[in-house]
Amino acid sequence: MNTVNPYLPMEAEVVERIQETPTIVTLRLRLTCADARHRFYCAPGQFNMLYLHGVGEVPISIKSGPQHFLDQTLLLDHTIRAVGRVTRALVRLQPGDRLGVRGPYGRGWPLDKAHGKDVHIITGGLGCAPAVSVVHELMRQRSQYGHISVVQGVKHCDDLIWREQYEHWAKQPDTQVLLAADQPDARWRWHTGMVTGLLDQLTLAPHRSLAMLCGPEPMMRASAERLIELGLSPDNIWLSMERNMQCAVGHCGHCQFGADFVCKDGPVFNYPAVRELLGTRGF
Amino acid sequence: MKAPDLRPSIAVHKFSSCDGCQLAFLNLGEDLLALTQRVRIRHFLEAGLDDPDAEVDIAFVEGSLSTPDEIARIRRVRASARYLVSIGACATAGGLQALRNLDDTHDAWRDAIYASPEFIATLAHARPIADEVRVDFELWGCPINSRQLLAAVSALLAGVPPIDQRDKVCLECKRTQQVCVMVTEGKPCLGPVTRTGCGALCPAFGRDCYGCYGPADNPNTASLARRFAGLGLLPDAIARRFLMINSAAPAFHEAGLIARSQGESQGESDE
Amino acid sequence: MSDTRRIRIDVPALTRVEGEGSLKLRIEEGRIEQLQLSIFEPPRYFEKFLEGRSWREVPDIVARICGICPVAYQMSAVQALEQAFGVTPSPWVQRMRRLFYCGEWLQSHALHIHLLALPDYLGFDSAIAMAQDYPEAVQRGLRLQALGNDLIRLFGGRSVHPVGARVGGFHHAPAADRVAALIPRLEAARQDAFELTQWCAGLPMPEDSETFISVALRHPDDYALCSGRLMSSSGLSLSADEWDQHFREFHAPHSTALWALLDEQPYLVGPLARLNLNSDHLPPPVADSLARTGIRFPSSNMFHSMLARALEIELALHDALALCREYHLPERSHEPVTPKAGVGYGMTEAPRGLLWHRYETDDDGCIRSARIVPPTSQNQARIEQNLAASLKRFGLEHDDDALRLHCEKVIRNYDPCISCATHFLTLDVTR
Amino acid sequence: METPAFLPADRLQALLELLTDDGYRCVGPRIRDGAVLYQTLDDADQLPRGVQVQQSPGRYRLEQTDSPRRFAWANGPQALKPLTFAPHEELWVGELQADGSLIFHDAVRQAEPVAVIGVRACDLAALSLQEQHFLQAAPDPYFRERRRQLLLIAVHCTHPSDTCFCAHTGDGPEARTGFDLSLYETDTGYFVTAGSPAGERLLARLPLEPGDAGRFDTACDEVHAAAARQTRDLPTGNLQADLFARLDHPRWQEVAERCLSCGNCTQVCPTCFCHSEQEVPDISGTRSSHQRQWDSCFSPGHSYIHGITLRQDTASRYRQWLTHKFGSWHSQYGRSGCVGCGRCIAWCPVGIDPTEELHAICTEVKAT
Ligand SMILES: Cc1cc2nc3c(=O)[nH]c(=O)nc-3n(C[C@H](O)[C@H](O)[C@H](O)COP(=O)(O)OP(=O)(O)OC[C@H]3O[C@@H](n4cnc5c(N)ncnc54)[C@H](O)[C@@H]3O)c2cc1C
Ligand code: SF4
Ligand code: SF4
Ligand code: SF4
Repeated sequence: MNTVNPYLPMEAEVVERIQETPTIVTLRLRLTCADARHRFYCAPGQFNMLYLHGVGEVPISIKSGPQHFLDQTLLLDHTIRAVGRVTRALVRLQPGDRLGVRGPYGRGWPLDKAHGKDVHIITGGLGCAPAVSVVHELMRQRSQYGHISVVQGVKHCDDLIWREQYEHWAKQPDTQVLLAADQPDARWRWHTGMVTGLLDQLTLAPHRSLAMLCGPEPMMRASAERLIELGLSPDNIWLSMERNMQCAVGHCGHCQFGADFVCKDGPVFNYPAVRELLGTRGF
Repeated sequence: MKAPDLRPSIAVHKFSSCDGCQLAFLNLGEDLLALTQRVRIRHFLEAGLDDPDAEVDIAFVEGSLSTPDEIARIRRVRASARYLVSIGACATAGGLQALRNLDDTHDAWRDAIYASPEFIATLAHARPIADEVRVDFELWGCPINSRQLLAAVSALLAGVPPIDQRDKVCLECKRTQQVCVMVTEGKPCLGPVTRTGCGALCPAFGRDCYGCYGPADNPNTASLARRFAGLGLLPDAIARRFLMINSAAPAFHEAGLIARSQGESQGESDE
Repeated sequence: MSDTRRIRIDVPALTRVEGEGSLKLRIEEGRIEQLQLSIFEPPRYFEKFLEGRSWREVPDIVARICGICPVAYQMSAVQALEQAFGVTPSPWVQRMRRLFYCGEWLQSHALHIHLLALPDYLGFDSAIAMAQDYPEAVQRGLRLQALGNDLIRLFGGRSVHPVGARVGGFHHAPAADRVAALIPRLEAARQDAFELTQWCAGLPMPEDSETFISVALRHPDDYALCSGRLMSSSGLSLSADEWDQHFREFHAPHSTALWALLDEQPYLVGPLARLNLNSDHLPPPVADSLARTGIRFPSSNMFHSMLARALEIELALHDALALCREYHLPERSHEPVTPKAGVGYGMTEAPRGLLWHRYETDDDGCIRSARIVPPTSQNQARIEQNLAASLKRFGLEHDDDALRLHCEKVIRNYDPCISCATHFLTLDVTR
Repeated sequence: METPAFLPADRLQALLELLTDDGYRCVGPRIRDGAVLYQTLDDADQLPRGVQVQQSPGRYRLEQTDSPRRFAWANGPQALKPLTFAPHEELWVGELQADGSLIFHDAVRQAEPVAVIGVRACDLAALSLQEQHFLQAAPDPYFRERRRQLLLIAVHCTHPSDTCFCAHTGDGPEARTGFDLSLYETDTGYFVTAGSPAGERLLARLPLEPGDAGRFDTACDEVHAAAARQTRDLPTGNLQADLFARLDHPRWQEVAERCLSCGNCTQVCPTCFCHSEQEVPDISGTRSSHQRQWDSCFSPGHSYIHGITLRQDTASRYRQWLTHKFGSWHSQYGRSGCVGCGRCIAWCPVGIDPTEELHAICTEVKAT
C-alpha cells in the first residue's frame, strides 16, 4: 500500500522504552507487519515520521544502525526529546502501545565518501541521535575507516545520554571521544564549555578527514568554520538539518531551505550547499 | 459497589456573556452524547448540572469579568480546575461589553440606565479571564463553534494541548474558494488581520469580515487601516471596524485608537 | 406537618435556564413572606454601545445580547431601522425572514423542551442523565435542534450570531440546491414533531389554572412571527410605536430587576401567549395535531407552555417546508438602503416572546438612541405572580425538595433567557 | 499551420453534450459574486457572454460589453489548481481497535471525470509545474487521480488584463501544450485544434465546418496582439542569483510595511503548492482523520520549528515568497515558478505588485 500512498503510515508496536533522561526517551519499535519489516531498509542519518493516533506526526531520526536490519526482527530505535505536543505524548508510550511509522526518508550520511578516511563526528545536544547510527556503522566496519573521533557537547552534564556507549567507544583502537558540558557538576571529568572548544583537541589530518555535524545550527556553523580554519575542506564537512516537516516527501513545502527540501535533499547536506544561508535570519 | 468513574471531568462556567459559546456544547447534536461517554460533566448550569466547586480536569469558562463577585468566582474556578480553557471573545478579550472600557464610560452608562445606580456593583471594565487567573488555553471567536471545541476537547483527552490556530481568515476564505469582497467590491474586510476558525463565513455571505475571531498572528492593522482609508472610510468608521467585538484585544484596541485620534486631529484641522 | 414551620429555600443557581438567575423563597407561618427571582447576570449596556454606531453594525451588535435567540434580535432591529429609513423589504425578503426565524424557533424550542424542561417531568436532573433511559427522545430533540440550526445557517452561516442578516434583507441569497437539500429533512422531521406534540400532551401536567393576560403579535393572515399588531387577551391592539402608551418599565423597589407592566399589570409573552391569541391561525395539519391532544387553547394552565412549544415546532416545520419548496433565487437579496435621520420601531416574536426595539438615527444612519425590551424582562413580573399563586395551589406543606422542584418547573415554563434580560437587570442590590 | 476546422458559436452546446455523454462533468467560467469562476456548466448559455474583466493591483471588476464572445475575460481568482490539488482533503484515516492496534485506511478514491472549458495558457503552464512537483519522486495519489480524469479545453486568450504578463514569462496568451482541445475564439465561433489523442477523438465527433484561412489568421493575430498589449514584466537576468544576493535589501522592509501577510497571493497563485497537515479525531477517540490543507509561507506555522517561528516578521515572509517563486524555483524545477497570470497582483488586498518589487530589488544599480 505504501508504494501507492506515500502518506499512509504502517503500524508499529513499542517493544521497549528506555528513559534516558527525564525528558528524553528511546522507543524501540517493531513494525507489526512482517512484510513491511522485510521491505524496510534504511541508512544512518535517515528519519521516520512517527504518528501518534489522534495527535499528529513528527520527524524523528532512526537511531538504530543497519545491523538491526540484517536480522528478521528489525527493531527501530528512536530517541525522542519531549518538547511539544506530539513529542511529549510520544515519550509517554509504553511497551505494547501502537503507533504509526512511515519512512525511511531523506538522505543519510555520506558513508561512501567516508570510506578510507578519518571521520570526525561532532554533535551537540540531541544532535547525537542521528549521529549514533553512523558511529555504530563505522564501528561495525571499523577496518574500512581511519581515525574516528566522536565529539559531543551538552548544556548540562546530566543531559549526556549514552555515557557507557561513549566510554565503550573511547576504548576502541584509533578512536577518540571528547565530551563537553556547559554546566558540569563535580564528577564531570571532561571538558567544560562549548563543543567548539574541543575541536582544537582533535587528532586532525585535514587532507584525509571528513566531518559529520549535527546539533543546533549556531553550533554547527561555528564548528564548521573552525574546522575550515583548521584546514578541513568545506566539501568534507557534512551536517544534518532540521526544518518543519509535514509530509516528508517533498510536497508540503515547509522544510525548504533556500532551494533545498530538507526532507528529500537532506537532512544531511554538504556544507558548501548550505553555507550561504546557514545563520541567515528567516531561512 | 459501583466501579469508580475514571472519565475525566469537565465543568462549564459562565461569566458576563450571551451564552452563545456554551451553545457550542449543546449544539453538538449526537456528539454531545458521545462526549458524555468520555467525560463526566460536573458543572454546567444550562444543562442542569450544578456543582461549581467540584474539582475537575478541565474547566471551560465563558464570559468576561465585570463584577467584583465574578473576580472572586473565577479564582475559585481556577483553584478547582487542572486545566482552564477560556472560550469565546468575552473570555479571551472582554468581548463586546469591553466597549465600556474605552472611554471610561461605564459609570455614565450605568447612571443613565438604572434608577438606583448605587446598587449596581459592576466594575468599570469588562476584562478577559487571563487578566485575573492563569489560563491554559484560549479558544477565540464570537461565538466559538463546535468544530473548535471538539478539536480542543479531543486534544486534551489525548493528553496534549490543543493547537492554537492563529492564521488569517483570508487563508480559509481562499481555501473555501470565496471571492474576495475587498478586491471585487471594495468592502472594508477585516479578514487580513483576523484569526481563522469561523470558516470565512462573512465573505461566503458576500460581506466583509468584522473581526469576531480577534487578531491573528502578525496583524498589520496599520496597512489595513490605510487601505480602508483608500476605500473611502473616514477615520471614525475605521476606528469602529477595529473597536467592535474584540475592542480590548491589544492589536485591535491600538489600531482603533490610532484611527480615532486621526479622526480627532482631522476634525480639529477642519475647524 | 405543622403550619409554623419556617422554610427558607435558596436555589442559588437556577439550572437549565439560559443565563444565570436565582430564586429566594421565604415562608413563615404558612405564608410566603419573600419570593424573589433575581438575576445575577451583570449588565452589559447594549443600548449604550449602540449609540454612535452605524446602522450596518446594529444586527451584529444586537445579536450578542443573546446567543440563543440572536435571530430575533436581528429581526426586530432591522425592522426598526427599515422603518426609520423608509425601506420596504421585498416579499422575497419577508418570506425568507420567516424561514430564517422558523429555524430559530425550531432550535430554541427543541433545545428548551428536550434539554431544559423534559427532565423535570421525567424525574431527572439533566438531559444527560435522561439520555440513558430515554435515548430516542433525546436524540429526536437533538435532531430537531440540529435542523433548526441548519435552517439558520442557510441564511447566516452559523446558528449563533449568524452573519447573513442586514437592513434591507440578507447579504446573500442561499443557493437553490442548498435549500432543496433541506426539504427531505424537514419532511422527515414533521413526524418527529407530531410525535413530540402527542408525547408532551400525554405527560402528567399539574392542573394549574389561573387568569393572566397574554400578549403577542397577531396578523390577519398567519400565525404572527415578524409582522402584525400587538394584541392582548385584555383586548388591546397596538402598533409598535404605541408601546409607551400602555407599557411601563420600572425599577421595582423590592426587586432586583426592571419590570415591564401592561397598564400596571403583569402579563405573559411567549409560546403560550401566542397560541392563546393565535390558535385559529394554526395551519390545518398542526391544528389537527392539536385537536388530537384533546387540549384546548386559549389555556389558563401555564404548564401548557411546553405543549405550545411543541406545536410551534410543528408550525415552524410546516412553514419552513412550504417556504423551501417555493424557494427561488431572487434578483437581489436586499433592498438598497439610504440612511437618514428618523425613528423606527420593530417588534417580532422571539422564541421566548415579544421583542420590542426602538431606534433613533441621525442623517448618516448612526444610532442616536436605542431601546430594547426583551421577553424575559416582560415576563419577570408574571413569573413572580405565577410562582406565588402556583405554590399556594401546590401546597406549601410539601417538603423543601418538592417545593424547589415545583418552583423550578414553574420558572422553566417561561424558558427565561436571563442573558437577554440582563442589560436591564441589576446585580447585588442591597438594602 | 493548416487551417483548423470551425465550430460555430451556436454549436458550442454540442461540445458540452458530447462531453456529458462521455461521462464528464463539465466545468467552465461562470459569473458568481462579481468574478469569473470555474463552476459546473450544464448549458453553454451559462457562459459569461460579453463579460470582460478590469484588473489592477488590489482591484478586480467585471464589465458587461455587447461582445458576443464567451471567453473575453481575463482569468478569475481560481486557476486549475483546486481541481487537482484540493484546498482541503483527507489523506488517510487511523482507527484505533479495541485491542489497541491501529488500522490505517487510504482515502484515495476514484476521481470523477471533469472536462474544463476555457482553460488559459498560463494555467496550463502552472498545471505542468504542479505535475512536476506532485508527480515526481513520491507521486501524490490524490493529485494523480484527479489529473488523470481531467480533460482540458483551452481557449487562447485575447483579453488579457492590465495585471497579466504571461507573454513575458513565455507561458501565454496562446496555449501551446498541455490541452486536449484548444479554441481560437471569434465573434461567430471557434477554430478548434487537438492537442492529445483524446482531443483528436473528440474533435472528430464535433459538428465542425471547414475553417476559413483568412479568418483564422485574424483570430491568431488577435492572440498576438493580446501579447503585445501586456505591459508588465520581470527583471531580466538571473533572478535566483540576483535575489539571493540581495537578502538585505531595504525594500524588503518597505514592502513589509504594506504587506498584510495574509497569504492571498500564494493562495491564488496557480503554482504554489505549500500545505499543512492536521489531525482531526472524532469525539469517540477511536477514529482520526489525517487531513491536509493549503498553507502559505505567510503563515506562522510554515516556518515553525519547536519554540521558534523562523519567519516571525513580514519582511522575511515576503522575502521567502519572492525568493522562492522567482528564485529558487529555478533550481527546483528548472524554471521560474511564475507563469505570469497576474493573480497575486490583482488579489492582493493592498495591491502589492511583485513585478514592481522585483524590479525595485533586482534592477537597481548596486552602490559600490
Ligand atoms: C529530520 C529530522 C530529524 C529529527 N530527529 C529527531 C530526533 O531524533 N529526536 C528528537 O527528539 N527530535 C528530532 N527532530 C525534531 C522533532 O521533529 C521535533 O522536536 C518535533 O517535531 C517537535 O514536535 P512537537 O509536536 O512535540 O512540538 P511542537 O513545538 O508542539 O511543534 C508542533 C509541530 O511543528 C512541527 N515541528 C516543530 N518542531 C519541528 C522540528 N524541529 N522539525 C520539524 N518539525 C517540527 C511538527 O509538525 C510539530 O508537530 C527531528 C527533526 C527533523 C526535521
Ligand atoms: S474577502 Fe476578506 S477574508 Fe476573504 S480574501 Fe478578501 S480580504 Fe481576505
Ligand atoms: S507569481 Fe503571481 S503572476 Fe506569477 S503565477 Fe503566481 S500568481 Fe500568477
Ligand atoms: S503580498 Fe499582498 S496578498 Fe501577499 S501576503 Fe502580502 S498583502 Fe497578502
